[in-house]
Amino acid sequence: MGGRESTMVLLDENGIRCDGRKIDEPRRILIKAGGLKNADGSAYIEFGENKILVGVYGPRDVHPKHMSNTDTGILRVRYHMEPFSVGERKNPAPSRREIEISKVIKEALLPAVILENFPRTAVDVFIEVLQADGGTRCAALSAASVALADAGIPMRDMVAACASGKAADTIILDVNNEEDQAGQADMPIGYMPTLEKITLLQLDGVLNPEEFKKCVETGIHGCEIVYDLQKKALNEKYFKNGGDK
Amino acid sequence: MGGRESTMVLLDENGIRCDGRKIDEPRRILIKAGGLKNADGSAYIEFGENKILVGVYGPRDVHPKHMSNTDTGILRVRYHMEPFSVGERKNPAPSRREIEISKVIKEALLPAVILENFPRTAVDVFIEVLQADGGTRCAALSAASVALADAGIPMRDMVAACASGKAADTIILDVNNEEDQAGQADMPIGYMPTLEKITLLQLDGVLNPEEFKKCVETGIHGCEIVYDLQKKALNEKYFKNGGDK
Amino acid sequence: MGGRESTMVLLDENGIRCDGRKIDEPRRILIKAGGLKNADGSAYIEFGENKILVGVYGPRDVHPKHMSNTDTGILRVRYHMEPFSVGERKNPAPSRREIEISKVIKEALLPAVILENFPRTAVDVFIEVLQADGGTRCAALSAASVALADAGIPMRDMVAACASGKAADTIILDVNNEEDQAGQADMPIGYMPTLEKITLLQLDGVLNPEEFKKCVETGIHGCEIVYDLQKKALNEKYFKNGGDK
Amino acid sequence: MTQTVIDDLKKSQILELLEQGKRVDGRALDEPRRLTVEINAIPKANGSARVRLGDTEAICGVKIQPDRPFPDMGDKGIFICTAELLPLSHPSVETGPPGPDVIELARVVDRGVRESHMVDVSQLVIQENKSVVGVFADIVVVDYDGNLFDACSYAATAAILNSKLPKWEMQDDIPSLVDGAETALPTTTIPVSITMAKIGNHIVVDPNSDEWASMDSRITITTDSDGNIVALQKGGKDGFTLDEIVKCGELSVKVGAQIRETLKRTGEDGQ
Amino acid sequence: MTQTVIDDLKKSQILELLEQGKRVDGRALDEPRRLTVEINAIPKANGSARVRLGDTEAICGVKIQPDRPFPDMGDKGIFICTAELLPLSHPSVETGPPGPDVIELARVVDRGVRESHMVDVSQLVIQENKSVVGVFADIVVVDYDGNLFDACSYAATAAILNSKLPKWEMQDDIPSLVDGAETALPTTTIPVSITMAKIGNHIVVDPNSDEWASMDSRITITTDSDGNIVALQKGGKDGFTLDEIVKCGELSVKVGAQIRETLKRTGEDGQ
Amino acid sequence: MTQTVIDDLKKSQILELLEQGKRVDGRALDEPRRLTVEINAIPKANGSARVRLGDTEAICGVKIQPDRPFPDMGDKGIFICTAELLPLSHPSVETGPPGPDVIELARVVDRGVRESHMVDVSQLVIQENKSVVGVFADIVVVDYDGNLFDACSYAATAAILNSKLPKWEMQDDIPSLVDGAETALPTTTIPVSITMAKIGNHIVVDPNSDEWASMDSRITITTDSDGNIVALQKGGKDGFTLDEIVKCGELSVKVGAQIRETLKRTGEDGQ
Repeated sequence: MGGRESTMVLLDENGIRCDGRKIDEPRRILIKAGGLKNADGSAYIEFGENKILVGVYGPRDVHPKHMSNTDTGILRVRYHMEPFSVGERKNPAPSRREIEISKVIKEALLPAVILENFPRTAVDVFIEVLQADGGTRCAALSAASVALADAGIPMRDMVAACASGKAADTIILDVNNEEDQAGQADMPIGYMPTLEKITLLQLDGVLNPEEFKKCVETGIHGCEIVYDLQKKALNEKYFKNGGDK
Repeated sequence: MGGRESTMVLLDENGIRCDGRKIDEPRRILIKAGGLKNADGSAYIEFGENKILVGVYGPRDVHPKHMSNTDTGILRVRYHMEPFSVGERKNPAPSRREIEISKVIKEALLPAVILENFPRTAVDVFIEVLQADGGTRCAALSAASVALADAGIPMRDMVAACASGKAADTIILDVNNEEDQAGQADMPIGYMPTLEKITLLQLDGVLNPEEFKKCVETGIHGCEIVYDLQKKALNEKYFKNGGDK
Repeated sequence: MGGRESTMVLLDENGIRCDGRKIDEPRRILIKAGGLKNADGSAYIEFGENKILVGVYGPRDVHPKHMSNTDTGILRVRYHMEPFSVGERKNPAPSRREIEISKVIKEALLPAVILENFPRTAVDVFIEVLQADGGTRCAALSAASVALADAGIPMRDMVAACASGKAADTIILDVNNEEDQAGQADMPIGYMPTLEKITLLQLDGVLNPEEFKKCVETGIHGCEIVYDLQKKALNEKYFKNGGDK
Repeated sequence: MTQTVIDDLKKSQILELLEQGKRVDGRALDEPRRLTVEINAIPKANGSARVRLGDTEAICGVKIQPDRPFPDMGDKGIFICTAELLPLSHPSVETGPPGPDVIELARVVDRGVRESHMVDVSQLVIQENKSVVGVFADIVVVDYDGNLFDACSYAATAAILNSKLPKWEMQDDIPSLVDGAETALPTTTIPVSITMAKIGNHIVVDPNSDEWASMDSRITITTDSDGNIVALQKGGKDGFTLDEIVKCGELSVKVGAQIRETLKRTGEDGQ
Repeated sequence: MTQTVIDDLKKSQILELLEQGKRVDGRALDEPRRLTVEINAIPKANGSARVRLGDTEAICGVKIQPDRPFPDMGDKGIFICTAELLPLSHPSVETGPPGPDVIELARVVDRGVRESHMVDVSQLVIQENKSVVGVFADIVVVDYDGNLFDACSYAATAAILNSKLPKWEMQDDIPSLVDGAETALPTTTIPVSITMAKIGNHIVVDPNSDEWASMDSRITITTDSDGNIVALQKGGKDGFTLDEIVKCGELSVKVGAQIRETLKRTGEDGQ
Repeated sequence: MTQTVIDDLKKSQILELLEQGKRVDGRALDEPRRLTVEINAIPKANGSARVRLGDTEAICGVKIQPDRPFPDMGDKGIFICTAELLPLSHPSVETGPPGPDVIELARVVDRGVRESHMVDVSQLVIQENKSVVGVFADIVVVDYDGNLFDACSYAATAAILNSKLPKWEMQDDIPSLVDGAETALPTTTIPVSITMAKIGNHIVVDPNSDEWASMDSRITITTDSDGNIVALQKGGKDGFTLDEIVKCGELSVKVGAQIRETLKRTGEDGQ
């Protein structure tokens, strides 16, 4: 939470949020499987004003070799923001924030991907944030799952992700940028709906134990909405359009 | 072109330039083959106020090995400016400009050097700009050719280099620092006079198509002047002085 | 010498220094062998207000392998200051000063350690300056010797270290931070008392030849005091307490 | 690090014990290791603490100095917390720039303290928009036996609780130190992070290095003095069920309260 | 990259076709690939374009913000153009600091736009010597099929043509945004770069990735709206004759005019 | 570098000769190699010198420009000396950031000049606390035959002795160059560093590259014009006895006086 005081009304008397949504309503979500020519798998997501492109390569040889694992394939994730993706132009060097998010997303995907049959190889997930608007890590994780599926990587389940949070003393779904800046809590969640497992969970903000539980439940609800859209995107590419990549 | 307006008269009514030269006259050029004790080959050039030292090592083993090529020798070039070589002290870290010029000079030398008989090895060309005065890349390229010859690297031809350009609406030979800053175009050219091949060509500035052609021709003329001095320098070392290195 | 003028009285009429010491009196010294659980050997020193922790690993395999030596073990030393160890918070990146001191301490330890029987391996000495107060390199070197002995590395002798210097036109022992800043000379000395060999010697300041000799002798005297405390520390760990690590 | 045969054996043994409700070092599943705190270990710093959690040891030194405010944050001081794994702390630690693990460590510790609003940055303004006080809590790990998150967090919290705030006044547009006007660094709460590992289906509090190497996933939850949850970070290669998360939340409040008592006592001793 | 057996075979095939005046993808030698431009692909940027040249795809986002002028350049705004090859664009792209190829790419694209004086930096002064407007055109390549020079250049040009310039006024010595006072970013010309590869003795316009891997040398020539040549860069391991250079100059004017029409249309649509 | 068989043979030969009081190149043990100094080798710099010590060659260029003073040092100008080993100087030199050897070289040369107070920084103030003159003596090594410490030190000293100091005056709070008001850079003494190698039990002055590769330890001692010792650095894998140190001190005064004469002459010629 940025801790900036704000005069913005985050929730009006009718339970309507600053961007017109209800408290349990996610922003507009568009997911597309495929799209890139060279990548083995790819996906594009628009999640509110977030625009994120993900490309997947692998399983492929690892260089340098000593970073490979003789027992299993490894997953590598890079989360990267374009200089023009944020309000003030971002310095092109990778920030500590980007390195941490890369790791958190990797560990959110690890429970889903099955790499045991690909020893000595790596699957590389490259996440490119073209435009950021609060909640990039969830949008990125959701798109990464679709891109991994598009690349034909075997998976136990897909990871769907959505943030919940607290603003105006209310637990809300899918925190937007204003709510993240001026609100009371932001909790990104990654979830495998079929396996019922939370694979990404972070929290910045202040929640009492009841709010905490409600916040996790609200986020899971959002993940289930996203999950349907992920499946629809893959469906559209592989079945509606006859399966051409 | 720096785009700085200037009150300097670049060309007077008699066709004389700000440093007293005629439009098709290069600056004072001094080339010396050899000079360094440890390097396998070396050369020193003074081109106007430019002072550049070049040392060549190789063909020699490549470290790390995976950068070598099993089919042919490789050429590596480093163009580097000393902190004291320019007006304001240069930061010692390699600039993007130096990295680009290194690449451009490498690709200007590649058509000349014959490395096919030296697989798995590298020839290293180290260019040190001791004093810069406009046109360093051409002076450096000319000296590098001599240093390569001095090192006994087989070559199809030598690459001679000189810039042409435009100032006061006139195509001129060998743009100096003032003309580069205040002039209208700068076109460095590298040329193999015997093989009649242009191996380096860049342009910053504005030229119409006729001026463009004239500019290239003017530059080639300059290269031919430099070529004679390159041969003279090698001659002096290897024949006049009895061939001792 | 920082060259800062100072109104501080470095030596009063009774030959007493700004911190109450006599001219040939070192600061309070506390040395402890061992202390760290994971390190193969360790030591802790308090030397005046300096607080330094040293951990030793090895002999152990060297990565990358090409840095190892097939004839002998190698010694690697890293001298590192914590951000909170100095007056103004230190930037965490290693400074050129730290790199130089690492090298100087390494070369001060090399005459003492016997690595010939451990080809292809490295002994790593990690020096952590927790609090600095002038004379860290001497304190660090003294502690490193004890940590090496604690790790069971064979040694010809231990290196003891202490600085001498000049302040108020007098040769003094164990220059403190104020005397280093405002004084006339600082001469860190590392010495193997049994082998009578000086293994570290530096000087910043101005000494005439007689002062120079006296300064070295004074420093050696300090090293002998430190040497006794080093042996006492090892004694305490290995004999008084029954030899448990 | 690749799982070795030894690690696999160790994990089997740890799991087997956990099935019987036991841990390798005899602790209860919700029992943290012994915590010892030495305050003012670095007297020249504005505050400091040397913390031992079992055999994991971390030192935090707090430096307080005038700084420029961040843009648009001219009415607030600066608080920054860093963490570094010193190479003497474990044979596998390499020198050089920090890797993702250490970057995550530093950021999680920083967020835990920051999100609790422990340091009252609104009281750290020398002149609005011009000069503020910067509080830098730098942590180094000197011995490793698992669970760095909590050891570093406790080191930072203890050091902050015992920090003295110098006073500066603007003079000729430059912040100038006012001698003898030191006060306690203003704090509002005591954040406590509790890290739990999931090994098989078991949740253990404060995993030691063997448990750390054997865990499937982990979660670090920070609570404040009011029993609120203020920060959380999940990690590791597996996930948690909703029930497990709720249980971890409860554990973090309960165990956190015990740890908070220990940390609070150092503050009272120190001041 | 080392030439592989496959590459050698491909090159033979490409050369054989060229001897018959044909290209692998059926284009005429002086025919660029299909260019599609999506403007305002990044609505939060001040200008943006997503460009597809054949199967090479690049996105440019323009950020416009107050900045300090360069020393001795207090009467001019700042224009900087960067280019980055994203690792998802091709399996061979590595993360990490840019290598010489990418540095050359960025500098050549930057010079093409800069030397044409497309962006009128003299109109980008907020207060002389104190505060100016900085225009940053950052380009990322998301899919690779050869000829990045032109794809990146078109992305930058299209994004600039469609950029809105906010207005700032000095207030208390700080540039302050004036709401609702946006205008089009002032431009003077439309630079177009044309890259040509020499394969054997043949010159082809807009080489795709197979042609790129097979070429002996290349040349990138940028022309402005008046048909002047404003920037040029030769590359590759072979040279050009004078006649070839002159021919490339002519091609760059001719083909550049076609491309300019496409780019100009995006500007008119966008504004 | 690993000692090779050739190096071992060379060392035996060098030692054998030393037992007879001789050196490989015929010099006496306390005899430095021939020193030649070309001043103003870089006319556009404010001062410069190209120095050859035997076959070791170094160039120093001095740049003098306005700078901000260091904090708390507002009444003094800045003097910084750097050294770089160019890759053309020896086949083993690698490009990239400097290693510990080169960092030590630069720092030892810098300290030698700095501790002698050669450059009178108190005369390099444009406006106290605001603007001072920075003197940057950057040294590059272009040919290597051992003993870089002394070659670099002599290059710096000769360049400084022959440097011209421009004059600046504050105008509108910015230092502005006063044309035609150049003076000699104010210096107070001529520091001379003498490097000695210990090979076996023999001390030799100014070791060449073969002696450098064979030495057990080394010492660099800098003296000033008054015969004082002002800086010292021991290096290498062995130690010195007290007697050896005292002897090295005496040698540094004696041989230093000879070298000082040579350097002084360049100053007189130059000015």
